[in-house]
Parts: sequence; structure tokens; C-alpha cells
Amino acid sequence: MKCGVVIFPGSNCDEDMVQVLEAQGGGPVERLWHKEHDLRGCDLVVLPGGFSYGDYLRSGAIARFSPILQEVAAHAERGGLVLGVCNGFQVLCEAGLLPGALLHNGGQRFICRNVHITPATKRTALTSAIARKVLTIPIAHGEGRYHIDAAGLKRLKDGDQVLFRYCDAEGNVHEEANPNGSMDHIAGVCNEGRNVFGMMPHPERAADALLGNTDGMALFTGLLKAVAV
Amino acid sequence: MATTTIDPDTAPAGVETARKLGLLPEEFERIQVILGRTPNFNELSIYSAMWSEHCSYKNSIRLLKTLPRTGPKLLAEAGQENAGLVDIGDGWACAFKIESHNHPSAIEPYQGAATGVGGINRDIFTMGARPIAQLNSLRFGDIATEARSRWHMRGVVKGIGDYGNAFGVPVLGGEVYFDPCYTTNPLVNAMSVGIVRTDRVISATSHGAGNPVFIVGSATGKDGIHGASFASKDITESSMEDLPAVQVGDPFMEKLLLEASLELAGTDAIIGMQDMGAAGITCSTSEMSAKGGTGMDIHLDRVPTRQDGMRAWEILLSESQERMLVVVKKGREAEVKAIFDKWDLNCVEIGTVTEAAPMPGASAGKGGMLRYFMHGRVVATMPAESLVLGGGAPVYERAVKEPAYFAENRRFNGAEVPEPDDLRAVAYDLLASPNIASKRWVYEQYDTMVRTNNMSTNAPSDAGLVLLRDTGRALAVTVDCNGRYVHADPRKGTMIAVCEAARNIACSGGDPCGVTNCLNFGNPYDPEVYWQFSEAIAGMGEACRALGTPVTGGNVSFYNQTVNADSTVPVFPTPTIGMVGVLNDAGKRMGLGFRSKGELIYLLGRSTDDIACSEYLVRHHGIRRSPAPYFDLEEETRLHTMLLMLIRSGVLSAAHDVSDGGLWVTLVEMGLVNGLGFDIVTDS
Amino acid sequence: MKTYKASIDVMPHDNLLDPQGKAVSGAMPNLGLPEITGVRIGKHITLRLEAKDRKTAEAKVDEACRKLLANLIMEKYSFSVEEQA
Amino acid sequence: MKTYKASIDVMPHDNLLDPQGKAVSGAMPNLGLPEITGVRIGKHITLRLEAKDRKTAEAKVDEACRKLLANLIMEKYSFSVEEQA
Repeated sequence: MKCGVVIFPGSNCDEDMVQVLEAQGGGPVERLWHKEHDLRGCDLVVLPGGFSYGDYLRSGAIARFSPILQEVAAHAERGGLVLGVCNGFQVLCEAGLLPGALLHNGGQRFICRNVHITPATKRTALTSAIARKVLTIPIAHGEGRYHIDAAGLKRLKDGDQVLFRYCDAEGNVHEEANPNGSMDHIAGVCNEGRNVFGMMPHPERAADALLGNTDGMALFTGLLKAVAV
Repeated sequence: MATTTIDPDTAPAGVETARKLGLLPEEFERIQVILGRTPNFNELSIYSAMWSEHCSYKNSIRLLKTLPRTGPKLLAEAGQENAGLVDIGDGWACAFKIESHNHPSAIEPYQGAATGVGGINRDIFTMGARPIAQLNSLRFGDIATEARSRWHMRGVVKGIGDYGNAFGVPVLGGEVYFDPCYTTNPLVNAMSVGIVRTDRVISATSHGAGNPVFIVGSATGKDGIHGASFASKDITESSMEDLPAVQVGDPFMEKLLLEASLELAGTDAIIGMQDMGAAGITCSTSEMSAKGGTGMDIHLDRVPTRQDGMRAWEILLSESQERMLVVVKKGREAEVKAIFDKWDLNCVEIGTVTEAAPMPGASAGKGGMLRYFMHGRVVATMPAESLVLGGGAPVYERAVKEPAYFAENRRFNGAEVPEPDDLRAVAYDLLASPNIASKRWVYEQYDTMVRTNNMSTNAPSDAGLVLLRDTGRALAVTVDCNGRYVHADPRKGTMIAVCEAARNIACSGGDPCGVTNCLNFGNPYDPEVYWQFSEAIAGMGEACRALGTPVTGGNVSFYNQTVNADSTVPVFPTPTIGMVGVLNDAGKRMGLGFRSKGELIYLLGRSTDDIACSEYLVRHHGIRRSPAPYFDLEEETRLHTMLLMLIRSGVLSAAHDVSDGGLWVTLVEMGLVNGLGFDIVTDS
Repeated sequence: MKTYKASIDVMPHDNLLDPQGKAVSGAMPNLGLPEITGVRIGKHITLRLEAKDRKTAEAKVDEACRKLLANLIMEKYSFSVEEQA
Repeated sequence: MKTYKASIDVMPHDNLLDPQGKAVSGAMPNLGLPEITGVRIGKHITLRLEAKDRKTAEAKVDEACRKLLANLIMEKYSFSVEEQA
């Protein structure tokens, strides 16, 4: 059972992800350099947060053409587990490994604060170990407004592929609890094969008692359990 | 040096050209003595850049030297390295510094602030330290009435956010103040804090004749060379046309440069490294050479340029962003090149280190000669030492004169101020004052959580708390200054600024260990401004000595003022204090929020019936002339010691510094964290 | 091989909400220009390329747009190509 | 009054560093399009306006550019105005 974290030029949450995966027993974690063509046998590949290629043109647009992405796509094709967080989610959408796109936030400003999200499905590795209805997880993005056309949204809902929605402290999903104007308040989705996951909130930033928030641990517990089997 | 060329830049230049470049006639004569001949235009523009206020500190260094600059924990004396360096235990050192980008931000707020963040972070990682926290101290005009101030604020905050967020270092603290005096001249002070193993520090030095000199990072363009361009002989409409009005920051390039520099710091393949700030190549080549006592031959035509046909002095003075100068050990070039190739960065050899040899026929400065070549021909040469602060750069004494307002302030009598009838309304109005209200709109545009080391995210504390993961320790960081107090009484106001920073660190459980300062003042040639400056430095020295926190370095920014038709009005004298403290046990940190019903509230320190300089006095009564508030340095130091003792004994559940808005605002802030109220019994 | 210069416009799909455009439209009255409405903001991209003829140049620019410069889920693109003297 | 449609291009000054354009240029080889260079990226803005004639329309668009749409310190602008049927 092996985990790897991809490092693009401009990624800046890569070490945070390595540290949390190792703390949760997923180590030692491979650091996968964007210029290489080798996932070194990793079962779980994580695309971390950050500003790959400076987020220039569109977040994730350029990273998609890194050599390593071809291997990630093949890994996903074979049913291997892939998690994209924030910039990682943007890259997976640009690469077509996940449906939809991430647009500039409705308020035209970068937002970094805790938000509440509620799992919308139990049937994925990522959400399988979540006991609570509401999780407090930080977001930090400028292009996090999820967009998909009507037909795509229907397919997502029919396929039970929405992972999380933004909500208030009690778990109610509505406009005021939606920080960036995402369609259907979506904070994360998975693919039809249910092995590729993308989410804008940062679970790795809510996985340390010393920092006062461990709501994100359950996501890693679920993932690592699925990878171990 | 006989010159037969028709190149105007290497023909002898006169005192008139020197004056256009901002050099005084007596400075021109000094240069002639140093060189033993008349300087050419290239050489004059080099001296004008290196002897500018910004690089030479010529009107401030004499006073700065009176500050306490040594201490048991100091690993590098102030001014020696690019940033202050303090030993924080377990074989780790903390590099930290604060700098200003006020004038560029007044013209183009977004890029001015962004390039300020870029510059201060390079000062940290050029020493091999990884930046782990950023702070900023901002001042604008009255955003309620001034559209211009709103424009400044929106651009500055977005610029700091966009650059810092992409660069990936969390913002751990800061302050924002508003006063009409900053309307046309906002203050944008950026601070960065980094950590490095004590045995892995890179020094900004150069030695070893024959060692190759490299320029790494961005290409060089005609950025920031306005001064010299106006004075050049062949100034034309088109030459002015292609001068970028402003510099553009590239946080993506900075992140690559950071990672490449830290990989380089992991090897022992280099002699020294320095980032390129003001006066770019000129400053880095001369300062590193002077520090090592050696010379350099630099071939300017090998520097990768962004615009074609750049002249020697344009390359020498360019302030293009995201570039470093590296002196590599002979034979280790391939290893260094591989690192920069990995990160897709320029890494070009542009010269070599030369032996120290004094220049014949001149008052030979010690150390080596700088020789700058263009296509094999020497276009400028001078002793490195003659250019630098602490070397040949001039040092001036300025006149002081106590301003009339200082005495007038004393006539203020608090007792005469009528007590408002509706105190409740005043109290709520204070909470809405921009100087006191929540700064959420600002800091939520910054990534405050990247690197998962911010301990204050879910438990706010007076100072930002940075977890040092593998040591179980933490750093407390803060930036503080109340410009209104310093304007009222520069000496006492600056003491208060230093002590407020120390109080914020103590309230968070930290031991203050070092100070960096950003001295934002008006025109040093105005005796009343220089009186403010010298009084402020005196107050800072007194407070730092009392608290045992040496000044490890910083930045001076003069000419912060509003120029009207008939008068020039300086901004409030604003000596922003950046302070770092250490918590040996991260678990012993202290937050500022009430935690549970029934907790007892204590007020430590002496309370006096004193509303001088308060936000209430200025906002509600519109009285802008009053002395600085009550302050006693001796009481203050005892208060800090007691506070830390209480925190470490585990009897406290929260601690918060009483500052702007007084006790009322402090209690409200403590209640807001966990939605708790408070009952206060007064003796009246 | 010849040198061509391409000018490309990448705009959000017409049916897509454009908050930036809406915000700028909203600001027009305070500028004293209430008669300006329906502002939509996208990208203007210029680039140079080497190609043996115009047709190849246009094909290359189209490929660059489809692959990178535009995200077809949310954007449409148009371009013109001129030979550079 | 007539209805006009304006197309505006706002680009960084030529002498100014364009980090975004540089990064996109750098990516072209990864797309298999190394022959594309010198990418520069700015804004393309479209809007509608009411004006009594073309000359007034053009003056209004120019005013909008100078006041809001372009930051004249960093950017240059050009535009075309068409009458809308």
C-alpha cells in the first residue's frame, strides 16, 4: 500500500499533504516530480493544493500537460485511486479526469476561511469513514466556483457522484452558506468509476489537534483503508 | 584611462551630470578622489544608486548605530547579513526582516505591494532560510471619505494576497490603520520570518579569486532605472517610451527561485548568495565583494535580458524582480546548473571573483576592484568598498528642531473634554471605527493556513503563533506601531510601539528575542522631521535595552509626505516594529478568547484617567492635538515578566493586550471568539 | 517557413454567468456612463508562430486554443492570423 | 438613439514583463507546439451602449477605457465600435 504526492512547479501544499498522510499511517510517501513518467507503484496518487504554474491562464490549465499527468490518467483508467485537492481538483477537471470546471469565485476575491461541508454520498472511499453530518474544513482559493452544464449536473446527481456540498453549521445547504457561488453548492465530485476524487476544501489543513481541527482525518482514514485492502 | 570611444557612457562626465543623477557637488569631488580621475556616466550612475538614501542610509546610519545591536542570541550583527538572525534553540536560527514599498504602492497599489512581498521574502531565503510566516503593516487615508484611499487599499490587499498566496507562505499577522495624513502616501510594510539550521546559513559574501559568479532567476529589463535615465545624455522620446512605469512581480518565478535556492543551500557548492533588490547587479556585486574583501570582473553582455539593446548602466541599475547573484566554488558549476535546470530557471555565469588589489593612483579603498565589461571592454571600474554602507558611502549629520505642535499638545487637558450623554452609542460607534473594526475583509484574502503551522487559526492570540513541527516549539510573531502616539511624542510613542509588540508576544506565551524595524518618516532635510526621527530612535533604543530585545536590522523609508502647492506635510512618523518571540513548549501558548462562563477577569497594570491620543478622543471629539498617553517603561517590563510567569504556571485561560479602543474594545474582542459576554464591576 | 502573428479572443459562453462583467456593468453609472451595459470580460491573447503557410498556421492556432488557451466547458474562442512582414 | 456594440482589447504595455504570457509560452512545447512563442495575455471586453451617433459612441467607449477598463500605467487599449442592427 503506497501513497504518492505529485509536485508541480508552483505547488505549495505538497509537504502539508505528505505530512498528514504519513501521520495517518500512509507513509513513507513518494514525492512524484512533474517531469517524470513514473508513479513508482503508488496505489493512491494525490494532486495537492497550490498555484501550479502560478495559476496563470486558468488554475490547473498548464499543469495538465506535465508528463506525470499522462501516468495519472493511466493510473485512473486502471481504477487506481486519485485525490485532487483545490489546485489538484482544478487540474483533474482541466485534464478531463473529472467532469465540470472551476471558475473565478462569485465575489471576485480570494477566500481563506473555515467553511462547513456536508457529505452527499457514503459510497466512496473518501467519504466512507465520515460519521458526522457536518464537517468544518478550511478553503483557500480564488477560482473555486464549480460549474457544469445542466445535463452534466443531472448525470452527477443520478450517478451519486457529488461528494460534498457547502452548508451552514447545522448542515442546511443554501445560498448564504455557499462561499463562491458553486453550482448546486458543490464542493467536491468523483468520477463515474468512483476512484477519482476532487474537492476544493483542504482536509489536510484540518487533521492536527495542535492546530485545533481534526474534522479532515476521517477522509484520510477512509482513503487509506480502501488503499490497504 | 584614455578613452578613444565615442560611447557617451564611458566618456568623462561632469558635475552637471552628477547633479542630474542626484549627487551633491562635494560627493562628485569625493568620487574623483576615489578614482583618481573624472568618472564616466556609467560610474556616476553606479555611485548615484549606491549612495542614494535607500542603499546607503547616509542620513540615518549614524543614529541607527546607537540602537542595541548585539545580544547573546544574535548570530549576525545588524546590517551584516540581508536579514536579522537569532538563535531559537535546537540548532535552529530565525531570519526575519521588515521592509517598505510605500512609493511604488502609491502609484500602482497592486504591483507595488506584490513586489514588496517578493523583495522581503528574497532577503530571507537568500540566507538559506525557508520563509514560514509573513506579516504586513498597512496605512491608508480615510476610506470612509476618500475614493483614492479605497483604491489604494483594494489594490494593496489584493497584491499582497495574490503574490503571497501563490508563493505559499502563510500570513500570520498584521495591522491596518487609517488617517488622513496617509491619503496620498500610503505605507506598505511587509515582514517575513524564516528558519534555517544554524550550520546551513548562507552569507552574502564573496571570496576566492577565480570562483565563478552567476546570475539566476528572471531576465533583466529596464525596470526601476528612472533616475538614471533622465540624466543620460542620449535621452530621447523613444528611450523614455520603453521604460516600464512599474515593476511586475512574478510569484511563480519566486516560488521556483525559493525551492532552487534552498536546494542550493543544502549543498556546500557556493561561497555566497545575495538577492537583487535596489540597484540590482551593482548593489549585489559591490556589497558581496566589499564583505569578502575581494573584487569581481562582471561581463554585462552575458546577463540574460528581457529587452534588447540595453546599455551597460541600464543592466547595472535594473531592479527587475526575482533575481539573485551567486558566487560558486570553482569546479562546482555543473552541480549548481543542474539545480536551476530542474526548476527551469536561468543560471548564467557572468563573471569571476578577483584578488584584492588596491587601485593605483587613488585613495585606494581596501578590498577588491569591481570591473564591469561590455563585449570585452571595461565600461566602469571602482573599488567595491568605496560604494557600500560602512565603506566609502557618505554619512551625514542632520539638524533637528522641535516642532511647535509638541509644546501645544501639552496644553490639552482631558478634564475639559465633555463627557458624552449617550455612552452606549459612543461605545458601539468605536467598534465601527475602521481603526478598530474587524479586519476580516483584509485577512480573508490572504492564505493564513498554508504550511499547516498556524496555531492561531482556530484559537486567536495577540501574536501570530507558528508551530515548528519537528521541535515541539513555536515562534510568536507580531508587527505593531501607533503612528498617532509617535506623532504626539516620538520618543514615548516609539517606546510604546516596542512594548506593545512585546506585550502581544508575552500575551501569547512567547519570550521576545529580537526586533526589526521599518522607519517611515518624512524628508530628513526638514529639521522638524529629523527631530521626530532622532527622538524615535532614542525611544526605540531605550525600550529595546529595557526588554533585552536587540534590533537585528530593518529599513528606512524617508520622503513619506504629501506635497501641496505651498507646503509639504509629512505622514505621521511611523517606526513599525516587527518582533519575534520563542515558546520553548508550543503547548504553553495562550489565546485571547474567554473560554467558559464563570472565569474571573483581571486587569493587570496601572489604569490612569487618560484619554490623550485615544481613538475616542479623535473620532468622537475630533481633537487631534494631545500628548501621548501615560506610559512607564519600568512598570511595563515588570508587567511582561509577571504575565509570562502567570501563563507558564497554567493559571490563566486567556490574555489580551489593552490597546486601541481601551478596555471596552479589549473585552468585546475577548468575548467574540467563543460568543461569551462579561460582567464588569466598577468602583463608581 | 514564415512568421505569423495571431490574435485570439477567449470569451465566456453567452449563457454563462459572468460576475466580473456584471460588476463592471454595475460600476458604469458611477462613472457617469449609464448608457453602457452588458459588459462581458474574457481574454485577448496574441502570439507569434512559424508555419509554412497560412492554413497550417491557422490549424496550429486552433490546436493551441482547443488544447490550452480555452476551456471549452466554459469558454468559446475566435482568432485571426496575419503574416508578419 | 442607436445601439452600438464595442469590442475592446486591453493589453500590458510592450515593455512590461507579462508573467502569464511567459508561463503559457513555456508550456507550448509540452503541447507539441514549440513553434508558438511570445504569448502575451490581456483582456477582451465586449459591451453595448446607446448613443446618438458613432462619434459619440466611440468617445463614450474611450472614456470608459480611460476611467475603468484599462489601468493606463500598466496597460494600453484599442477598440472597435459597430452599430447593432
